[in-house]
Amino acid sequence: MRNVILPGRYTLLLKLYIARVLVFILLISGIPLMAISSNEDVKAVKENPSHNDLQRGERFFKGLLPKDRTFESCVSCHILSKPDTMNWNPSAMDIALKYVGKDFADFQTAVMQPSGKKIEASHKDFKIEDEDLKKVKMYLDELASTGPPAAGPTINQLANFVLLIVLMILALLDLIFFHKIKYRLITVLILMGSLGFQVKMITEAAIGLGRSKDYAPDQPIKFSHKVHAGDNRIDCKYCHHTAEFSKSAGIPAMELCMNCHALVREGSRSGKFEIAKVLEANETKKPVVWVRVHNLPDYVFFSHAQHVGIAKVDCNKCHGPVKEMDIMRQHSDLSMGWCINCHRETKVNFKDNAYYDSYLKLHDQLKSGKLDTVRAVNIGANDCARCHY
Amino acid sequence: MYKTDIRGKLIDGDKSLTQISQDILAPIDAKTPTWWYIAMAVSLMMFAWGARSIYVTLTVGIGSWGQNNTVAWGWEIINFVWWIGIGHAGTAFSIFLLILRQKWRSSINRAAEAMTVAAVICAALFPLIHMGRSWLFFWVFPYPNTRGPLWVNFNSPLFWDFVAVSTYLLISASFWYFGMVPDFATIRDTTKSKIKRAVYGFFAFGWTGSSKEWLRYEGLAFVLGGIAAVLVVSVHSIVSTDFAAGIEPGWHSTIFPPFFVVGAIFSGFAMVLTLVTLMKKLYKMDDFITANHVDAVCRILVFISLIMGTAYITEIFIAWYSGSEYEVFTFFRNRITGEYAYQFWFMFIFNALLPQLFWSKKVRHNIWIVFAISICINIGMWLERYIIIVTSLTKDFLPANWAEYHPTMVEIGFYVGTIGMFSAAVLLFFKYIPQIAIHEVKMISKYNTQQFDHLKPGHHDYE
Amino acid sequence: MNEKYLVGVFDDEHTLVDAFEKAIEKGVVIEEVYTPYPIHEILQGMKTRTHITHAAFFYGLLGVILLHGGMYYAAVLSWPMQFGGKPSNTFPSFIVVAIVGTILTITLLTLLTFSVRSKIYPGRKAKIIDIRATDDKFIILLNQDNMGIEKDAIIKLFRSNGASEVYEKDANTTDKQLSNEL
Amino acid sequence: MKTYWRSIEELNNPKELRREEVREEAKQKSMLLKGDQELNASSRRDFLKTFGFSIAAASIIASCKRPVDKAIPYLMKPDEVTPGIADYYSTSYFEGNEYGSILVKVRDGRPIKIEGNTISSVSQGGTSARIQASVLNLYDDARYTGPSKKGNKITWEDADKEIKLLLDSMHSNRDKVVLLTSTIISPSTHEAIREFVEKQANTEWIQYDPVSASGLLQANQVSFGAKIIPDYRFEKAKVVVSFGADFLGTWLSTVEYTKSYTAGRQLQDGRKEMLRHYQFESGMSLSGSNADVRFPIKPSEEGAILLALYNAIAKAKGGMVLPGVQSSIDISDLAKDLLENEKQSIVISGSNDVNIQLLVNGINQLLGNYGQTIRLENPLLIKQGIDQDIDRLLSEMKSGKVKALFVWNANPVYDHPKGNKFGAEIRKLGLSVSFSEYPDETTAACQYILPESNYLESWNDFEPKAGIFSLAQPVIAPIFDSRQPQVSLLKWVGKEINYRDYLQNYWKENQFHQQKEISDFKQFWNMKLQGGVFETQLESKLNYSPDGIKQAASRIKSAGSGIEMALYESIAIGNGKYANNPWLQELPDPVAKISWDNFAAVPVAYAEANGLKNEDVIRVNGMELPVFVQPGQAKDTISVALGYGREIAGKVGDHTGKNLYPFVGEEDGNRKYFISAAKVDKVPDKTYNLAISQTHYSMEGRSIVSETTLNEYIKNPVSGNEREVEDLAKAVTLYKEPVYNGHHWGMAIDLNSCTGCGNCAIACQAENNIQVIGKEQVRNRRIMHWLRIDRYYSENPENPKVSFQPVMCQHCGNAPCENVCPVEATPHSEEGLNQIAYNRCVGTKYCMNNCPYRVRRFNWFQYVKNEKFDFASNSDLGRMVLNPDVTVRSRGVVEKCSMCVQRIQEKKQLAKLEGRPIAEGEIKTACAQSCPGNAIVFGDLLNPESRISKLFKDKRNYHLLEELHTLPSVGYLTKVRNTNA
Repeated sequence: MRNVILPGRYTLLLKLYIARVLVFILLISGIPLMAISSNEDVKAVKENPSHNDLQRGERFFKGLLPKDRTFESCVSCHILSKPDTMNWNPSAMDIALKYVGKDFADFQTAVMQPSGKKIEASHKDFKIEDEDLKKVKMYLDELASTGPPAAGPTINQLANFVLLIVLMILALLDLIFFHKIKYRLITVLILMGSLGFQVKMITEAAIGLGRSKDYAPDQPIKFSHKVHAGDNRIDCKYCHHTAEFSKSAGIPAMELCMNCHALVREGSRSGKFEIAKVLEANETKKPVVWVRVHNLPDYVFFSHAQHVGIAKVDCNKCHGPVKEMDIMRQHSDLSMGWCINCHRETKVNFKDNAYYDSYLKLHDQLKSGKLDTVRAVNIGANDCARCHY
Repeated sequence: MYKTDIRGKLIDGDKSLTQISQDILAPIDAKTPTWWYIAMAVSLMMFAWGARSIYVTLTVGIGSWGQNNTVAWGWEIINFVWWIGIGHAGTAFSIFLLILRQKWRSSINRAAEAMTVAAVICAALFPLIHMGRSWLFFWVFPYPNTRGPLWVNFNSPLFWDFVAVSTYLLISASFWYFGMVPDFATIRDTTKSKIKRAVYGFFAFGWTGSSKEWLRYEGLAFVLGGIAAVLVVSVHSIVSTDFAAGIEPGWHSTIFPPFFVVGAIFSGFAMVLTLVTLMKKLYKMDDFITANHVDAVCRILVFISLIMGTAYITEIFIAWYSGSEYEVFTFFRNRITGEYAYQFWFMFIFNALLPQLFWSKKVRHNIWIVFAISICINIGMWLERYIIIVTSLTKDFLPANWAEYHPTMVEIGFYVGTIGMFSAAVLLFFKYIPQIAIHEVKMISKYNTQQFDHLKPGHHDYE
Repeated sequence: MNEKYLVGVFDDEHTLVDAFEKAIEKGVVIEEVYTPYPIHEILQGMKTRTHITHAAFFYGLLGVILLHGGMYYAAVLSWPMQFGGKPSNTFPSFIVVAIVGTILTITLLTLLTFSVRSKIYPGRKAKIIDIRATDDKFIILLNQDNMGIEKDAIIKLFRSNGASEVYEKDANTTDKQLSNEL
Repeated sequence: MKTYWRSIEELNNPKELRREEVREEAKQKSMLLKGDQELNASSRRDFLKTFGFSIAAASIIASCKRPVDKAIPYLMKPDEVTPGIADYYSTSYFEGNEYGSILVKVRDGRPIKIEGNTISSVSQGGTSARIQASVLNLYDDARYTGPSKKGNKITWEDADKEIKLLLDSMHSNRDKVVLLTSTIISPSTHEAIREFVEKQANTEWIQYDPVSASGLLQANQVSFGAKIIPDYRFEKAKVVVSFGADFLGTWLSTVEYTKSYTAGRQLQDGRKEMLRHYQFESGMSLSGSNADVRFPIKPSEEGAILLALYNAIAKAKGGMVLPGVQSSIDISDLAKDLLENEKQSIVISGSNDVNIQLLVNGINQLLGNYGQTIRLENPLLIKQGIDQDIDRLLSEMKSGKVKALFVWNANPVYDHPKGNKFGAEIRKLGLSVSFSEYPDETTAACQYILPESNYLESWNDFEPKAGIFSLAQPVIAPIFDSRQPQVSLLKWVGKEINYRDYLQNYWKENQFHQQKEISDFKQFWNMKLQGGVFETQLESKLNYSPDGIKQAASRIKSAGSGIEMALYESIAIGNGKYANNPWLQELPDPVAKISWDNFAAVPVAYAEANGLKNEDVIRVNGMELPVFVQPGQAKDTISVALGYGREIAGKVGDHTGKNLYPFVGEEDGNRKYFISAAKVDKVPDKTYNLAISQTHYSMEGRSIVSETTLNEYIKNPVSGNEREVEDLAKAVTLYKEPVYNGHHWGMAIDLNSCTGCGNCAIACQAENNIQVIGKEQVRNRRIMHWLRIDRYYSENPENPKVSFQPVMCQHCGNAPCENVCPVEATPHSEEGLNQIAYNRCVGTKYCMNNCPYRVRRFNWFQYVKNEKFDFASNSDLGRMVLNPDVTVRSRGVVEKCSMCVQRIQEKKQLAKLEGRPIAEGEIKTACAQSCPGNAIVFGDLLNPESRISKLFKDKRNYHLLEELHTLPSVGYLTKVRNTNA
C-alpha cells in the first residue's frame, strides 16, 4: 500500500478538491466517475510457505478437511469477510494478526487448551493434528500479510448512471432520427425520467460528499456501546469525561478501561479475545488506534463544553440511541443546516446563567414581552465566527 | 417606410431572392479559402496559450497572476468588462435599430449578434477563472442546500453581475439562434449536400415558413426585442455597479451606469465595424454591406464618442467639485498626470478625439481608415477599463498600501486566449452560419425593387 | 390520412398578396401560406392570431412576484444576515436582480411557448410542401377537401394573378415531387 | 445493519490498512522521538502521550470519500492535560542576549504560543518579535536529531566515552581547554561550569557576544569598579538622550525599556506630561524613529558631541571643562534641557568605545542621574562578553596553545570578524565540540556535535539582573535526541546528574535562603516554578569615580571624513542566530519595511546626487549591497544590518542577505561597529530585488496618523484630531447604526505608545497560523500578516518625523467589504465582528478591493504543504506550531484579522460554564497581550466601565478614514510629540 501517506490536511484538501471537481464535472457534463477501485496486492514480507501447505491450511480452516470432522469449522465463527452485524467472535483476520508474530506453540495452546468459558465451550471437541494446525497457522500468517479475500464486485452507481446515459442517447436518437417508437410521449417520458433520475443521483452524491451519516467503521476492538452504556448503564461522561468542560468529549485513556477491566477479563459474548487487546495495550504501552466516527471538517470548531456543559444538551440528541448500538455509528448527518436549524429552535437558559446579564437589550425585550424566549439564534449562535475561525 | 431615394439603397446589385440566398450562402458552400485555415490555426494557437494559462491558474493559483493585496483585480476584470462591452453591440444593434425601425440593420445584425455571443462567452470566462476557488462557482447561485440553507448576498454587485451576465448570455444566444432558424431552413432546402441537409435540417427545428410560424415568430421577435432592450441597458449598468458600488476613489460614482452602457455600445459598435469591414473585404459582401452601412455605423460612433468625451470631462469635473481629497488625487494626480498619464491620454485621444474624424465623409468612406479607427477605439476602450481599475486600486486611501500592478504572462496568455477563442468563433461563424440574416434581407430587398424598379443598378445617386 | 392539396406558387410578394386577397374575397378557404419572409398582409389575412405577447406579460408578472418573493424569503425570513450595516430587507438591491431575473423568465418562457405553439423544436421534421418556399417562392396551399370554391376557379384565379405554377399534391408524397402540373 | 466504508482499501483490506497506518504513524513518531527511555518515564509532558488525542488523518488515495481519521487516546492521561484545553507553563527565554520571562501555551502537548509573564519586573508581560517567534525554532527542520561525530551518528555513550578519554589525557598533560559560550546568565549553569573548570585542569571559560557591550562594561569597570550594565529606568526620566543606542529595538533589555519608555510617554487618563527623547544616530533606528528630536550624525561624530555636551553641562554646574575635539553640532539647547531635568534624565550610548562610555557616565554623574533614573542595585547581566577574550582565544589557537574547544551557543566562525580564521583554527584542534542545537558555520568546523535541547525542552534558571531570578522548565519532552550541555559538562568531570535535580539543589542552597516568607523548599520551588520568577532587592555598594574621564576626553577623536558605514542589528534577525526562523525573516524591518535581506541604507541626498534608487547595487569596500534610500539617514553614512548572509543555517536562513561581520572593526581591543572612509561606488546596470512591503512614504496630506505636540495637546486635547470632530458632525447616513445585544468587541491603539517594534505582527502570526510566503511574494506585495504596521514620514526627508500605525481589520460597523461578497462569506456578527468564513469564500477578491484599509489577505497560492513554499509549513515538524483553534487557510480564500475570535469564544465559554459575566480584561487578543508598549487595548464597547470604552471617549480617539463612515470598531489615539516647540 504505497498510497498511505502522511496524515494531514493537504491530502484532505486535494481529495476534497478532486471530489468537488468530480461533482462539478458531473454537474455540467453528466459523466459519472463515482468509484474507481484499485486493488493492489500487498507483498508478503516473509518467506512464502509452499502453495500446497497454504491450501491445506485454508481447507482446514474452512472446514473442508479433515473429512471426518465432528466439530465446527474455524470459519463458521472466525469469519473471513467483514460482517454486517456485530460478530462477537474474533474474525480470522484478527486472529491472524494477533498470532502472526508468535510461534506455533502459543497458537496451539490458544486453540487446543483455551482459557475462558466461551472459547472452552466451543473449542472443547477439537481434535486437530499438530501438523494440520501448523498448516492452519501458515494459512493465517499468509492471511495476515495478504489481507482478507476481496469482496465480490458491487454494482455501483456508475453502471446505473452509464445505463441511463445510454438510454437517453437512444431515446434522443429515436426522437430525432429513427422514430421507431410510435408515441413520442414514451420517448419524452424516458428522456425526462432518466434525466430526473440522474439529477437525483448527482444531487444525492453532491449532498453526500463530505457527509457520512450512518458511518460505522470497524474498530480495532469490538467495543460495544450497547454493552457498556446500555446493559451496564455506565454513564456517558464516565468515559467521555471532558465533554462538560472541554471542546473535546475525549476518548478515554486506556487506563480508564482498566478501572473495570482489571477485574472484568472475559466478556459474555466476546470471551477473552477482545478484552485481551485492552490489557495488551496497557502492557505494551501502545494505545489502541480507534477509527474516528464523528468527523467535522477542519474549519468547523465544535465545543462539547458549550453544548453539554452549558446548554445541557442530551448526548442522545446528536449521537442518537448509543445505548442500543453495538457498533457505534454516526447518527446525525452533521451538516451545517442540521446545526443551524437546531440553533434556531434551542432555548437559551437566559435567566439562570449570570453570563447573560450583559445582554441588557434582550432582557428588556423579555420583560416587555417583545420576545417570549431567547433562542440560541438570538444571541448570535448562527454567526459564522461561532464555528468558523 | 424606408425612403430609398433619400437614404440610398439598402442592398446593392438588384438581386433576386434566389440570388440573395445564393450570395449569402456562398461561403458555406464554397471551398474554404486558405486564409481561413491560416487564421483558424493562429486563433487556435492563441486559444491553446489561453487554455494553458487557465490550466496554470487553476493548478497553481491566482498567485500566478500579477495581483496583490492592494490591487486584487487586474487584467481579468479589465478584460471581462471589455469583452462584455463588445458583447453589447449585437443586442444593441439588433434591438435599438429594430426599435428605431432602421431597416439597414438587417445586413449587419446577424454578425453583430454572433459577435455578442462569442464575446459574452469570452467575458464570462474571466470572472469564473479569477475566483480563488473557481470550482465552487455555483455557490454564487442561490439554490437550496444543506447548509441551513445558506443563500447568497443579494446586495453584492457580483451576484447581480452573475445574474446579469448569465441572463445576457442566454438571451442573446437564443435571440441569435431563433433569428437563424428560417435561414437554416433555407440552407436545408437549397443545399445539395445530404449531410448539410441533415445537419442544418436538425438545427432548423422543422421550420417551413408557414404563416402560423411567421406570425408567432414576429410576436416572439417583438417580445424578445422589447425586453432585450431593457437588458442592454441593465447588463452594463450592473457591470458598472461592480465599481460604482465600491468605495474606491474613481469608482464610487453615480455617472458609472450610463457611462458604462454608452462605453459598451461604443466599443461594441467599433468591434462590429471591425468585423463588418473584414466581412466586406474577405467575403465580398459589398452588395449587402454597402458603403452606406459603414457610413451609418461611423456616424453613430461620432455621436457616442462625443458622449464619451463628455463623460470623461464630467468625471474629472465632479472629482474636483466633490472636494474629496481621494477623488481629486485619483483624477488629477494619478490619471491626468502622474504614473498613468500615458494610458489616460491615449484613452482620451482614442475614444473622444479620434472618432471625430468621422465627421468627414472621405474618412467614412475610406474602408482602411475606418478599420484602423475601429481598432483604435477597441484599444481605447480597453485602456478606459485599465484606467478605472488599475489607477483606482493602486493608489487609494492609505498611502502605505499603495502598490504597483504588472500583469504576468499567464494573465496575458489568458487574454490572448480569449481573443483566439473569439476569432475562432467568428471564423466558424463565417464558415458555417449565414453571415447575414437572409430572410430579413429578402424582406428589405423589396424596397429596392418595389417602388423604384425603373432605376437601373448603378444609376442611383446616394443622398 | 391522405389528403390532396392544391398548391399555388408565386414569384414575388405583390402577386402573392394580390392573389391572396382576391381569393379571400371570393371565399376561398386557404389552408396555409408559405413565404421566405413574413408578409404582413398575409399574416393579417390568415385568421390565426397569436397571444404570445400577452403571455409574455404574464410571465413577467410571475417572474417579478417569484423573484421578489424568493429573495424576501431568503434574505429576510429564512436567514437574515447583516451586511455592511444594512437592514436584511434591502429592497433596492432586490430590484436589480428582479429586473434581470424577470427578463430571463420572460425570455425562457416565451421561447418555450413559441416552441410549443409553433411546433418549432429540436428534432422536428419539417413538413415541406414546396421546397422553394424558404428560398424565393411564395406558396399558397389549399386543401382539396375544403377549398370554398371550385378547383378550376381557383386555378384560374391563381393563374390570372401571376402564379408561376399551380399543381396538385398528395399529403404523403415527399417534397419536390411535383404532381399533376396544372 | 448497513455498514459504510470510506475507501476501497478499507473495504477490501481494513486490517492491513490499519496496520499500515499504524506503522506509518509509529514511524512518524519514532522520527520525532528517538530514545525509548522517554516513553517509559512518566514525566508529565511526555511527547507520545501528549500526542494523545490528536487526529492523525491517515489519508488514502483513490477514493471520493474523505479519509479515515484516527483517534488515539492517551494510554495514561496526565492529570493536568485535558484534550482541547490549553495549559500555560511559565518559563524563561534568554537567547541572543535577549531576555524574557514568558508563559508558554501548550495545547495537547505541543507548545504553540508564547506570552509575556506579567509578574516579571523585567519583561512585565511584554515580548519582542524574536521571543514570539522563538517557538518556531523548536520545530525547526534544521535541528540536529542526535549527537554526531564528524558528520556520522554516534551514541551519547560513545561520545561521552571518547570525549572523556580525550579530556582525561589533556587533564594529565595540562593542555589548555577552552569553553566558549555566549553570555550565560544562569546561576546554576555558572555553578556547573565552575565545577567543570575546577576539575578539568587548565580550562578557561570565555563568554563571547557577537555584538558586544564590551566598551560599556569596561567603562563601568573604570567608573564603578565593576563590569556591570546599570539598570535604566526610563519611566522615571523626563529627558532621554541616546547616542546611537537603539534601546527600543536592539540595545540590551529592549522589552523592559519599551515598557518603561512608553510608561513615561503615555497620556491616557488625563496625564499631561511625557518624557522627551533625543536621539543621535546615523541610520534610522526604531528608537530614532520614535524620538522627539533626532540628530542624524556620523558614527565618528558621537565622541565630539558627547564631549561638547559634557563640557556644556560641566560648565553650567561649575565643573571642570575637558579639552578635546570640537563638536559640529550645537548642543546648547539639549544641555539646557538636561540641566532643567537633573536627576530626571538618562544619557546613553550604544558605542563600544570605552572613552565614549566614560564620557556618558560622566554626564550622567554630573546630572545626578545615578541612583535616580539609572540604578546600580540590580545591574543588567545579559551581556558579559569582553571582546579581547575572544581575540586572545584566536591567537592562542593559532599558537597551538589551546588543545580543545567546547562551543556552546556561540558561532564565531560566522559572527567574528575573523570568522574564516576561526574556522580554520577550530579544524586544527585535537578536540572540538559544539553543543549547538542547529547546524551553523561553527558546527561545520567541529568534530563532535552534541546538540543541546531547545530552551522549551530544558531546565534552567536565569538572572537577567542581579538578584532577579527566573526559572525555565521544559514544556515538551525533547523532540530529538538532545541533551543539555550542563549535563554533559558535569558528566565529563564525573558527576552524573539530571539537570532538574542539579538546578533544584542549586536553588535550595542559594536562592531559597534569599527569602524568608516560605520555609519549605518544596513549596518555594513549586511556587517559583509556577510563577516563573523570583525577585530580590539588592543594595548597591558601587560608587562613581571620575577616574579616567580626563584621559577619555583626550582620546576622543575628531569626526572622520568620507563615507562611514554603520553596522547595526536588525529588529527581526538580531545578531543572526535566528536567521533560519521564517517568521523573523519575513517580518518587515519596522522602518525600512524590508524583509528577507539586509541592504545599504543611503541618505536621500546622496542617492539623488549619485543617481541611486531602491534596488540598485553599490559596492562598499568590495562588497556588493542592494541600495535602499532611507530618509533620515545621516549625511555621508550608510547603514547595513548585521546578522544576514548565513552560510549554514537551514533552508530558510542560508544565503539571505550579506554577512557584514567581517567588516566589524576594532578599536582599543573592542569591536567597532562602523567603518570609516568606506569606498563606495555604484555597480552599473545591476539591480537586486528587495522585498519591500511598503513603498510609499508620505501620507499625502491625508489625516491618517493624527498628530499633535504636547504643548498643543495640553492647550486643547482635541488638537490633531479636528478632522474627526468635523467628520462626525457632518456624518449622514441612510441606515440606522448597527445595534449589538451582548457584546461589541473593540480595540483601541494608542499611537503614542506604539513604537512600531513589530512584536504584534509576529504574535498575530503565531496565534493565527499565518503563513510565510517568501521573499518574492513579499516583494509582490502579498504579505500575509493580518496586522501590519504602516510607517509614514513627514517633513524634511533628510531628517523626517516618523509615524507608526498598526493596521488590522477595523471591524467596521458599516463594513464596505461585507456588502460585496456574493456568497455571504463575510457577514457581520452579532458582536460587532466582521467575520470571514474561509470555507465559504470562493475568492472573488472584491472584498479586498472594497476595504479602504486593505487589511484583507488572499491565499494566492497553497502555502501549506507546498514544496514551493518550503518555510515553516511544509514539514510535519514545522506544522506542529499551528494553533489547532484556527483554520489553516487553503489556496484561493481571503483571510484577515478576526480579533482573535478563538480567544473570545474560549473565554466566553469559560464565563458561561462558570455562570458569570466576562471580566474586564479577561479577553486579550494576541497583539494586545504581548505588546511591550501597552499600546493595544481590547475589550467590550458595550460595557461602559471597560478600559476600551474609556479610551473611546478619550478626546484623542479617532477612527481611521472616519469620513468614509465605515464606523470602525478600532480606535486610534492621537500621536503626541514632545518637541521643544
